[in-house]
Amino acid sequence: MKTIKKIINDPQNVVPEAIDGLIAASHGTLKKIPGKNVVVKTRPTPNKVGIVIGGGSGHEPVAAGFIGENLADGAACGNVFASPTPDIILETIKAVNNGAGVLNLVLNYAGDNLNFEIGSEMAEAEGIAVRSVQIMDDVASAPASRITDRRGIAGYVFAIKVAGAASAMLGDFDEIERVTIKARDNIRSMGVAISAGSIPENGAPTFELGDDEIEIGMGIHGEPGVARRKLIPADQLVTEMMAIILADLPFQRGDEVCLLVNNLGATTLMELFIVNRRIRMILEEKGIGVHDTLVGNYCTSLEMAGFSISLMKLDAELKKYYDVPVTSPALTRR
Amino acid sequence: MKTIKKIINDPQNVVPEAIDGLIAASHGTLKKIPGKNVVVKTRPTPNKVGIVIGGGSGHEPVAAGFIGENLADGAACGNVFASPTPDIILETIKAVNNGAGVLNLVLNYAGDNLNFEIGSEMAEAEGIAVRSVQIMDDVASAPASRITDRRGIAGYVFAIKVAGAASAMLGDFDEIERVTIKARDNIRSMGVAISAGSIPENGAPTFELGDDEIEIGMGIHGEPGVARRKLIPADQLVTEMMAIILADLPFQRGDEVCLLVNNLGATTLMELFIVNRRIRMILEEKGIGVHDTLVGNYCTSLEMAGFSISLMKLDAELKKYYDVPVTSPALTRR
Amino acid sequence: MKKMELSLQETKEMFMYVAEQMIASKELLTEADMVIGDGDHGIGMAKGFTAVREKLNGDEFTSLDEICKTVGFALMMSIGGASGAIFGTLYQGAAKSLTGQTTFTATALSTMLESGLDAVKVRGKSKPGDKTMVDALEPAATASKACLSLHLGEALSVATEAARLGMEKTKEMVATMGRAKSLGERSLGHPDPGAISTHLILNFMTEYVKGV
Amino acid sequence: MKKMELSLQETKEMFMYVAEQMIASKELLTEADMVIGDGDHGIGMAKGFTAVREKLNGDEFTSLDEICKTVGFALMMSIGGASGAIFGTLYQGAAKSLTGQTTFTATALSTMLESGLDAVKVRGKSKPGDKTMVDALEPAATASKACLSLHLGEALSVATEAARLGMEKTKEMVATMGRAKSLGERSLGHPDPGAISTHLILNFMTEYVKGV
Ligand SMILES: Nc1ncnc2c1ncn2[C@@H]1O[C@H](COP(=O)(O)OP(=O)(O)O)[C@@H](O)[C@H]1O
Ligand SMILES: Nc1ncnc2c1ncn2[C@@H]1O[C@H](COP(=O)(O)OP(=O)(O)O)[C@@H](O)[C@H]1O
Ligand SMILES: [Mg+2]
Ligand SMILES: [Mg+2]
Ligand SMILES: [Mg+2]
Ligand SMILES: [Mg+2]
Repeated sequence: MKTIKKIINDPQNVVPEAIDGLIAASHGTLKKIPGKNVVVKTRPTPNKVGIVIGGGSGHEPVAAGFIGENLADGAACGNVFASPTPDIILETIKAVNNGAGVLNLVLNYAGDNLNFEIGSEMAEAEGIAVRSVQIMDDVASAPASRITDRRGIAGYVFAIKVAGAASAMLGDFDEIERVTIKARDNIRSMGVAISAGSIPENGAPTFELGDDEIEIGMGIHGEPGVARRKLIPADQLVTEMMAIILADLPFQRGDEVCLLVNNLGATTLMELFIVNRRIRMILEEKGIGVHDTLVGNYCTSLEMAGFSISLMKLDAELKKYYDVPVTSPALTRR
Repeated sequence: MKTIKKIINDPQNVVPEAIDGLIAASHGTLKKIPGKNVVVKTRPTPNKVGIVIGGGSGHEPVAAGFIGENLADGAACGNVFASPTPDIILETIKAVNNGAGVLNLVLNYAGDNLNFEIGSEMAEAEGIAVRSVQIMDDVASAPASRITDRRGIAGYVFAIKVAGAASAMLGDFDEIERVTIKARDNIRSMGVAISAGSIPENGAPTFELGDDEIEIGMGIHGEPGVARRKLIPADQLVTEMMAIILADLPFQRGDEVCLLVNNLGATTLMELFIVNRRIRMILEEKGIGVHDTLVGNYCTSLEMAGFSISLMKLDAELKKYYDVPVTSPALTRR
Repeated sequence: MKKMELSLQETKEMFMYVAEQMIASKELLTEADMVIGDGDHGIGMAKGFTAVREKLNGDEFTSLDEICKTVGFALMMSIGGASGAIFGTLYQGAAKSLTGQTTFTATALSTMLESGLDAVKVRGKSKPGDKTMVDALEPAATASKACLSLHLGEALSVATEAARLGMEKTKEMVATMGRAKSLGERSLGHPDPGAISTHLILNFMTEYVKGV
Repeated sequence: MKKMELSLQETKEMFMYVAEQMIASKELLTEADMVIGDGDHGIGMAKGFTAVREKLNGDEFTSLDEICKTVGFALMMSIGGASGAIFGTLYQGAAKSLTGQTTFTATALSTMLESGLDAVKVRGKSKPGDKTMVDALEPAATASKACLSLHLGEALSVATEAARLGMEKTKEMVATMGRAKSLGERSLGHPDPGAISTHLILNFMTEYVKGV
């Protein structure tokens, strides 16, 4: 088993050290709860429903990179590809609660669900109002009939953006939750991978692919997708992916969407732009408008080579929240 | 020779297709000159000295990603790792010229220098005032005594940011050139790599490194650096790199700098943050303040695994221009 | 050597022994999770039982439920991932029904497995056949109910064998819970990593008791 | 077959032949540039001479300088990188001193190499010993001056051999120009890719003339 090289110190310490580095790069806007892998805003907004994000590490800049103005308020960070433990989640909820309660955005994995559930129960026992919305955008992970079995992947970023804005603009917890769920229900994503990343503590690739193979529907932890195939030209690949994504919601002529072409890690921006080119050709053909496009490293899978496509269908309400300017380490948008 | 997988169509078309994808993602702010690999602003600023950037492709988001408000006005894009040809440079200069002349920011490579020189001469023959500033920030590429032999690498981004702001705020070409040269002279960078990228048209890695080796001082085209060594812990590596960078200008106690921790491609953001953590410890110890930090994919080398560190020493004037808000596909900063 | 029961101190030592052995099983569990999950189960269990060892070592206990609570809390707050919550819940659930007890008997074993299983099912919303650790835990709990009059070592042997058979059966199941579920059919033929851990834990308890 | 000179049409055909052969040398040049540069010299030359072939094919010419200008422009506007500018300049420089000439003789060859060399040195700020194509071109130009009275094929043979020796000598030089310069000492022992191309171009010209 070939060990993949990393620029790290002790593999056991990658998460807290990376958090230190993120905090340092935030120039005073973010801070860490001492001794815990919890990142929160330095200057919280009073009386706002707090938005907590988080999950396993290794998806940088998700999650902590999206803490900022009109985005999330805090992130509970687990070890690489492992959900945070309930005590970390509890600490995050407590730190983010300004009296108005806390909304967790949770990627829909067994580990994250379970730990967020336990952490939230602990917070509720301390008198904090806590709710959770599960993100389940990966169309490759289960059929539409079992939508609650679907994994959460890069579409998370859109959900964070809408929830962050809604929590900043709306006072009512029910309303914030409703808007967040509406965003969640309008996001669809799918990824592919051509080579694996490796967990620092393991050192070995999380999966093996042949020299000419591609995994269609790959998840952000290397979970297998719908098919393993021979690599095909980008245009053909994107056409196949878009057919699956568009049919799922379904997205229809006249719809307007936000588009995220997300790097799973090691893919070049050049390739992502080639992918974006084809996506836009297809959307144009289908009569689907694109309101905004993000291209780059948003929800990675360590140094996996591959990408995912996420679409969020907008209505006037979602657009209003999506368009709110944001500032954070990973996303600044005016 | 193992072919590296890419998500592309015809390897001959990667550059124009990637440009199409970038333009599509810009939502009307950028456009392409038909038939040429030239990207310019859709709405140019009248009477402003135009800032032209460019060079070989494969360093995305450099160059075209930095066209935008208070940044560059146009980019001349070559093939992968090959400088643009004089006709492309000429077209870019002509498109960007609004009557006040054009300043080229050129990475200091034989090919870029020669082609920009020829392209500029052609533009001058058409009556356009053209000047060029060479970026030569890579301390690993030549000793300080032969500073004009040094390669330009990720520090380019700082030069673009200062030049863009200066061209927006100053009318006088001499002054804009002076400020840009001042920025250039205060930037120092150095990179390391642990694995190679591959040029789409070749398919093979641009260099070979042993399973436990690191190249110290690696350039952005895979040019060898100062030493090839066994991989060491991140903290030790950063300490060695910073010693070389800091001694070069030299940066001194009381200085204030901008810091860029740049991904050469396939390195995880987690690793970059671990690197940033150590950089900040060192700078703190040396009494050097950090005004702003960028961490991420700014000037890549296809899917090379590795990173570079760039520092720009600020004075009041450089800080003023650096702090001007910018909007572009690759960098939005308020 | 036949022992009817363990003292509090011996029970603590038993969990210390289990912790050591689980830490030593890291590779085996990693490989099992590589095949049908995300490959972190070994890391998680090793991390969890390292925390268990530390917590048990540092504390004095006056009842079985305190020991179980400590084990459960240590697992839950150190592993992360599904198994932290699930195995943590197992011991925390067990603790609830052992309040104040000071000797670990075949009856206590059965109580522990039963109420641990109940807690896991509630927390995990999992049922037998989902290809999880429940498929090893439930047969062990059921078997232990028939062993109340046996020596502790014998009861543990029976429960361990039941867990092993349950774990083996997970090979024939298609995952529907946890990360392995996205594998669907591809998980066929491979045992569930959490079921392997469940069998191993019981097996190491048996080894300790037989060796006393 | 001995030929004193080439007609315009034959000169064009000669460059067409050179273009074909340079395109076919892609791998060899790529490998040379892999060792001491960035590995794109083969791609660049293949691209450049593909453009040359296209441009030559599509046009009628009335003098040598038109042919040279076309070759130079095609190289310069298609390759990118140092070699596009340098080899483009070589032919554009050559064109300047061949104005109006209609036959390619040993004298024209010498004129072409001389004034091409001068242009390259000005543009590239390079001198012999810098480990560039100049180290192959300068000896070829010098040698050609002694061959004015020879048949074109013989003159080309001499110039080609001089270029080859110059190219071989670049192995002993440390690069100071271009991307290879950051290699410093590591470039020792390997020939300069642009010098290889210079020798190849002359060699293919010779092959064409000898084969006519
Ligand atoms: N809902 C659940 N109920 C019971 N056991 C579960 C559940 N979800 C997961 N598990 C168990 O957890 C194991 C996986 O643990 P681990 O690999 O450590 O966590 P993760 O799945 O988060 O990577 C599975 O093999 C399964 O036995
Ligand atoms: N200043 C110069 N003068 C003369 N020749 C040069 C100069 N710079 C580079 N060359 C030639 O160009 C060759 C490199 O060409 P190529 O690999 O195509 O371009 P690049 O160096 O931009 O990758 C070198 O081998 C050298 O012979
Ligand atoms: Mg996991
Ligand atoms: Mg080159
Ligand atoms: Mg797992
Ligand atoms: Mg080259």
